[in-house]
Amino acid sequence: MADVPRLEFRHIGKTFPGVRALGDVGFEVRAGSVHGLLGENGAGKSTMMKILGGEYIPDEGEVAIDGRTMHFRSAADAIDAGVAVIHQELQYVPELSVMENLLLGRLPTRFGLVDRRRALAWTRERLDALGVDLDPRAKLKKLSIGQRQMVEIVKAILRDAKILALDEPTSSLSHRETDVLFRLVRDLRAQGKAMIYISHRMDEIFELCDAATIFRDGRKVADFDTLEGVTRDTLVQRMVGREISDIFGYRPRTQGDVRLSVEGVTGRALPVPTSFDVRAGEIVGFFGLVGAGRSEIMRVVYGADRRVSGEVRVDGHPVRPSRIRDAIRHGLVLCPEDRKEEGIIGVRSVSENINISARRNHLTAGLFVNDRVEARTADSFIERLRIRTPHRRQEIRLLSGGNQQKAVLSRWLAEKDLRVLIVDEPTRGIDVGAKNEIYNVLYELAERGVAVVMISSELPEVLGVSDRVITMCHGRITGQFDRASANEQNVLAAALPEGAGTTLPRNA
Amino acid sequence: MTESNAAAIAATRETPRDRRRALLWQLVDDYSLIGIFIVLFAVLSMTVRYFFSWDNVVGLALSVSQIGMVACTMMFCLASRDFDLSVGSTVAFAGVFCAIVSNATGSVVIGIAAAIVAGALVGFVNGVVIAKLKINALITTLATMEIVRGLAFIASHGQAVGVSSEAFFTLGSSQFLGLPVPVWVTLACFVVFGVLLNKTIYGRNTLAIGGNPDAARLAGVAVDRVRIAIFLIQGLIAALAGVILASRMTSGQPNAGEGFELNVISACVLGGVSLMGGRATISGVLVGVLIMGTVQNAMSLMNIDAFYQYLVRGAILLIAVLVDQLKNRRQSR
Amino acid sequence: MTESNAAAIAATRETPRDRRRALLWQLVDDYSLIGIFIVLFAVLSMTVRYFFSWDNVVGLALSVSQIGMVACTMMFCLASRDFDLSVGSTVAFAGVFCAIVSNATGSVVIGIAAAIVAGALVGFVNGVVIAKLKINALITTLATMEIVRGLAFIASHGQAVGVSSEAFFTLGSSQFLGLPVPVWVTLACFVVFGVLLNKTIYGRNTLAIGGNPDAARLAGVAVDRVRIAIFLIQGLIAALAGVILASRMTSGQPNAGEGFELNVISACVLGGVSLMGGRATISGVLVGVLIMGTVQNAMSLMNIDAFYQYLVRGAILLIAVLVDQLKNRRQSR
Amino acid sequence: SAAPNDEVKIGFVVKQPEEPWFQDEWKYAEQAAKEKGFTLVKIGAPDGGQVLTTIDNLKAQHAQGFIICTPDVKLGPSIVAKAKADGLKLMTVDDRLVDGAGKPIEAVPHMGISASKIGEQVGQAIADEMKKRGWKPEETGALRVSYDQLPTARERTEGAIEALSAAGFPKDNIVNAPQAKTDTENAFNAANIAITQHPDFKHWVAFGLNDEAVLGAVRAAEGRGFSAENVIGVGIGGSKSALNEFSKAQATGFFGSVLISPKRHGYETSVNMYEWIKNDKAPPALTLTTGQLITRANADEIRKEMGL
Ligand SMILES: Nc1ncnc2c1ncn2[C@@H]1O[C@H](COP(=O)(O)OP(=O)(O)OP(=O)(O)O)[C@@H](O)[C@H]1O
Ligand SMILES: Nc1ncnc2c1ncn2[C@@H]1O[C@H](COP(=O)(O)OP(=O)(O)OP(=O)(O)O)[C@@H](O)[C@H]1O
Ligand SMILES: [Mg+2]
Ligand SMILES: [Mg+2]
Repeated sequence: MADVPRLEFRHIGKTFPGVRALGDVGFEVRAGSVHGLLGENGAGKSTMMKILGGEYIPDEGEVAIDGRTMHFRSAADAIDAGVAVIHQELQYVPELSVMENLLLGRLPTRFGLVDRRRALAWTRERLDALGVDLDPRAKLKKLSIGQRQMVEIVKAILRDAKILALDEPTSSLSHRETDVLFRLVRDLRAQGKAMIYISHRMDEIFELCDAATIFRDGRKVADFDTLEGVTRDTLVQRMVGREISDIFGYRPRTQGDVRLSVEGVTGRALPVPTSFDVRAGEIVGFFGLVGAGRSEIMRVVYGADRRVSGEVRVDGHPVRPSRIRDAIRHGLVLCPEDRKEEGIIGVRSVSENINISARRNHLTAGLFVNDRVEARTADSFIERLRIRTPHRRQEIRLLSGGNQQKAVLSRWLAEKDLRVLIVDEPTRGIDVGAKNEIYNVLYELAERGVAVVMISSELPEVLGVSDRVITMCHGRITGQFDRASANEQNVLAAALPEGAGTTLPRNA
Repeated sequence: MTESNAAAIAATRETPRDRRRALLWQLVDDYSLIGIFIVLFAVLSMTVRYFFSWDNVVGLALSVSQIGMVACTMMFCLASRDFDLSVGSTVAFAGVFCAIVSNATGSVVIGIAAAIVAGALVGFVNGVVIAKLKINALITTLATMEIVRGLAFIASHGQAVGVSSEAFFTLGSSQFLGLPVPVWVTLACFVVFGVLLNKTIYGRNTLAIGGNPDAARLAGVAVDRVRIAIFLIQGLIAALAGVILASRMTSGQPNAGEGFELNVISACVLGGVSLMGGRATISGVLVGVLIMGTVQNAMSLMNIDAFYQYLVRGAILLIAVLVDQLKNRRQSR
Repeated sequence: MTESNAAAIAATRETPRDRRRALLWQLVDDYSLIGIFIVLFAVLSMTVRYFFSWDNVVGLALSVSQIGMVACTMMFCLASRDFDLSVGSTVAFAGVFCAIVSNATGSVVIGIAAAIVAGALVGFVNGVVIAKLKINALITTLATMEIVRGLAFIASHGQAVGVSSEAFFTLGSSQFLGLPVPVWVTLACFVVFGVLLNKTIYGRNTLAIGGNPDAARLAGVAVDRVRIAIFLIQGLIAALAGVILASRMTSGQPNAGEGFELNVISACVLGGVSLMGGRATISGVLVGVLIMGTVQNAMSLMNIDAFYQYLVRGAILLIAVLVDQLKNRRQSR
Repeated sequence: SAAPNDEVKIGFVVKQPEEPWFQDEWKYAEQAAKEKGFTLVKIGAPDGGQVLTTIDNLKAQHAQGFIICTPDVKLGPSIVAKAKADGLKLMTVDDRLVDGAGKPIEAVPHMGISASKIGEQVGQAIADEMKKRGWKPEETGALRVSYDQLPTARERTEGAIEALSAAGFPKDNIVNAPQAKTDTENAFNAANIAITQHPDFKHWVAFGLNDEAVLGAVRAAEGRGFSAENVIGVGIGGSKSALNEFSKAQATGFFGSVLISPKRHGYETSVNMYEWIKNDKAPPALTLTTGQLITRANADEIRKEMGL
């Protein structure tokens, strides 16, 4: 029996109209191990997981569990076979409670009626046993994104499946929640579960995984039975097909005058006045724990949320409060953190998503959109940022997560007179190679004199890219460090709430 | 809202004052619509003559009995993010069909059973087309609305179909503990579907499907089966309403129930059922139905001109939803 | 679809056979509905006597002229994920109001202008309530549907209002290059709104809003303003349709246009406009309108029994959407 | 001026194709078509727009003339103009076209009975029956189940009121019960409320747009404990709804219905139109028919007499 892998993919192929997502891919996962799955954005990782979860039916090949060939026709089949998949796009029911989400599809009953008391008791007990701090009665829509992600993870774990797949589970988790997750994963490994772990964070792969497989362009390019002795550079090289020695590749540059000045700004969710400046050519990193209020302040600055008081200036010109269009007119733009809800317009094409704002600058006769220019713009960004799409007219929702992110970023890069760019978690869910490309784009913009604000929850990224780091905690700025003086200890200390223990974050 | 959100809120770490305030608001939110209705009812009782009399209250209950029954199932339909325009036609068809079968077989029971089976069948077809063939619910039920209405006309040759057996009329006209039977049936529907919604897996899955169909599917919920069941039950209850209506009118009428579907949907939405799915309460639907009926009843008692009744109906609809909206607005911030 | 998808597909790296197949399918997808219509038209031409005659084609065009105009704006409304049930009432009210004002002022021009302004106002109110007060579009327009219908009845005392000036009738009855003026107006609407949808920021933003309102707002789209504009224009065009209808009928009728809204929405959905927003093509809407009109026209020519017409209408609706669906199915799995 | 191929085609356009009355008209027109050997085209046109569409459609299929019961008599000028433009002969049935000033258009041959005339017959029938039963008018309420959105409906009920008043019925005892839609259930609800409002009346009479409206009122009165002896409902149309009531073992409050002969309206108009087209024999400019009251006692007999 020991020879039969718990889970085996055999010659899997899957084609979507215009896209070959997977071609003749196979690998094995053993019981009691965590198998890393790596690859660029759009390499086909999530597609593979959806096949495992019964959501897609492969065109070719098959999935085998304990040597037995399985033919999943639906998600329910996969669940029955002991498979649990945590999807990259969270799948929860916002109006229902944590308990009901956790027990979705299998609430306990008594005399045909839902036994709520038993369900609550059971949920509470299991949550305690797992060491996860969630109120089972709270509605999902009232939780933070990180908490929702935890609910998803716990939901899969509570199924007691023998195979567990986690598709980028940490992309919106805080450090503390990540620690909890890792502990859970290790426990499950000890219990003999087979697990697949997908992440773009190399350090997580090394920390958790026993073996790994690398995909590129829908094909398998490497298999590692063990990660012992494998270096980070090897993995990256196999993944992106080129050497990336220093992923941040920081380039110093000269800075100009103050471009963005924020003075005493308050919002409805931000009672404490906030002030900061960003110079032309400067990249300022905002660091804080999840919920520190970084997104909120930037949304107020941009005008997406109501500005109660304070002043925002671009090159000395005041920007009207709560007027996104005025901000854009001043060259101040924001790339939001919640890509699916606030970034992409799913049913519209890649080209539409890229051109939606910048098109106003090249109208024919001041009235009609110029399709030729728009096509050129879209194609140039698809090439420059290597957005993996069959063509610019593909609906953007059909792109992989990372490629959607690149398209949203392109939307603002296409602005003619860009002065201030605020990016909120720009590399969330983005592969190593593409991260590097995005950093280069930020540097280029800065070199052209754009003031860049980058919100990030990854400390190494903040330290590696920023000219200056600002920390926030509980809705107020708690520290400022220039590049020379910023280091993990002092930045983290400033970002943590008073009295919290200073646990060091992982290295990137 | 089965479990009070208030409890959940109270569990978060806030000052006792905050907590009390949050709790209070939650109560206001949960029961604001009921409050609105009570105020409306009280004001009308005091100002409109004959409004607050047993006769009138029974008449009011009777006038909303058909809508009430079907609103219970429409609640499920909307809660699962679907839509059903075919109920009015089903009401008419069931009445006609029941009368025809009763006459042909000489048995009222067979007639009623046949009509209810036919209604369930209509619902089943709706459900299969919508869930399996994945055709938009609005269009599907618009089509079946036409088709079923056509069948009602064809079966009856466009004429009212009388029932020869007197037994048939007792269903609609007899009383039990001072209330007419149709009102009892409606009350039973509210109890049954209230329990179904809040206390059974079927109800919880319905809300889950409406809240996020993909999540429900990925969690192994038999989404298609639940959706088909929802439509099937809706057809069945619509047929029941049709049979009771026919019994009350002592004949099956092919042009009954025109515009019925929009009234039912309005009542549900008034009662806080979200057209985006995932949100529904049985108490809300009850109040929605009652508000609709009460307004119509009061307008007639006040002898408001038929033309002005359009204005009042429209305005009431707007105001009620607006009030409900204001509370949501407060909540979301 | 401004540029053909086919061309774009050809750009991907695949075998020539794959590419040819993909290209073919893309063509089928883009133009399947047009194909369905052409087949329908050809079959009817060959089988139904008098169908393929100039008189009949003009009559058909005239019969869909009102629906066609309003379908153009309804397309925008649905594309932005909204909904408008008030158009039928607006059609009636505009006709009545135009007649009343014309008679009162003695000037047809003032009458027409007043009616169109009134229609735009109704749309504006809809838009503001929906966009600013964030009330569900279905309920809002259901309410205005009632209110505006009531206004039409009140203004006309429930009677048709004749117009004394003969000049008024030319609008509806005169011809230009062999086609009646209403048909020309409808064609103009299709051209104007087609260009608006595909070639202007307004149109593209409408689709973006329908696709994801939050994302559109953050991308700098003035979401509220666009939505209000959509409803305003819809009210305006509905009023224009009402005026033309009144002119064709030589009187403004308060009960005109009942059920009009559902016909218009059906035509749009038939034409591939998604009720989930973000997807619409003007050619699709044109074909949707034509299919609806053609089926009705052919049924009259074939002398199909009124009751069976219900069945045919329902079935056609289902089949057309089903065929359209099959192609999507192929795409998604 | 017969058609080139001698094939006569006649349109029969009605405003409410689902209504039994119009179904019957069509049935008898069809009978005429069979006997005389012409083609009958039956089209329903519930609103003004569809009337115009229908006329175009008739022209397209080379009909030579049509008979119409219009949804609104004020459509007169446009129907006349359209028929003329399309070269179609025009006759009206049931409802007579009026011009802009509200005067009947005399140039169009018409067969029918005016809505207010039918109403008057209803009112008269009620008044007669009241006298027979010896009711005191002061103790009697009259339910006017109204649907004023429809001009015909208003004229019918106004006619009934006129006849009742003429017979000495007190105007104050006439209670308006507006129905939201023209089906029985809505009539029931409207009547129920009206009865609540007037608890003092010992007897009720009821009239309305059609049999269905009156049926709803009768059911409501029954529900409120008014037995058959205390209710007089008189409908219009002599439809199945009325006949069902008459065939019940026990008499109900549904006393009678004013029956107009769909046979004459359907058959005779079609034949007239046929003669007009085929032999250029113009129909009489105006034929007025009368309604007949049918009750439990005489329904079968009168229907047989009328050839139904
Ligand atoms: N339903 C679909 N229709 C068309 N193309 C699709 C569909 N789903 C996925 N694709 C395409 O298949 C390819 C693989 O996508 P997948 O989501 O598996 O990538 P991934 O490896 O998970 O990327 P990421 O790291 O960005 O999440 C991508 O090019 C994507 O655009
Ligand atoms: N979708 C949400 N629903 C409810 N509360 C939320 C939601 N998202 C964030 N919050 C809460 O809003 C507050 C601050 O927002 P947010 O988490 O966006 O701050 P942030 O500093 O930008 O952190 P990050 O960007 O890392 O998530 C926190 O209290 C957080 O819990
Ligand atoms: Mg992925
Ligand atoms: Mg944030």
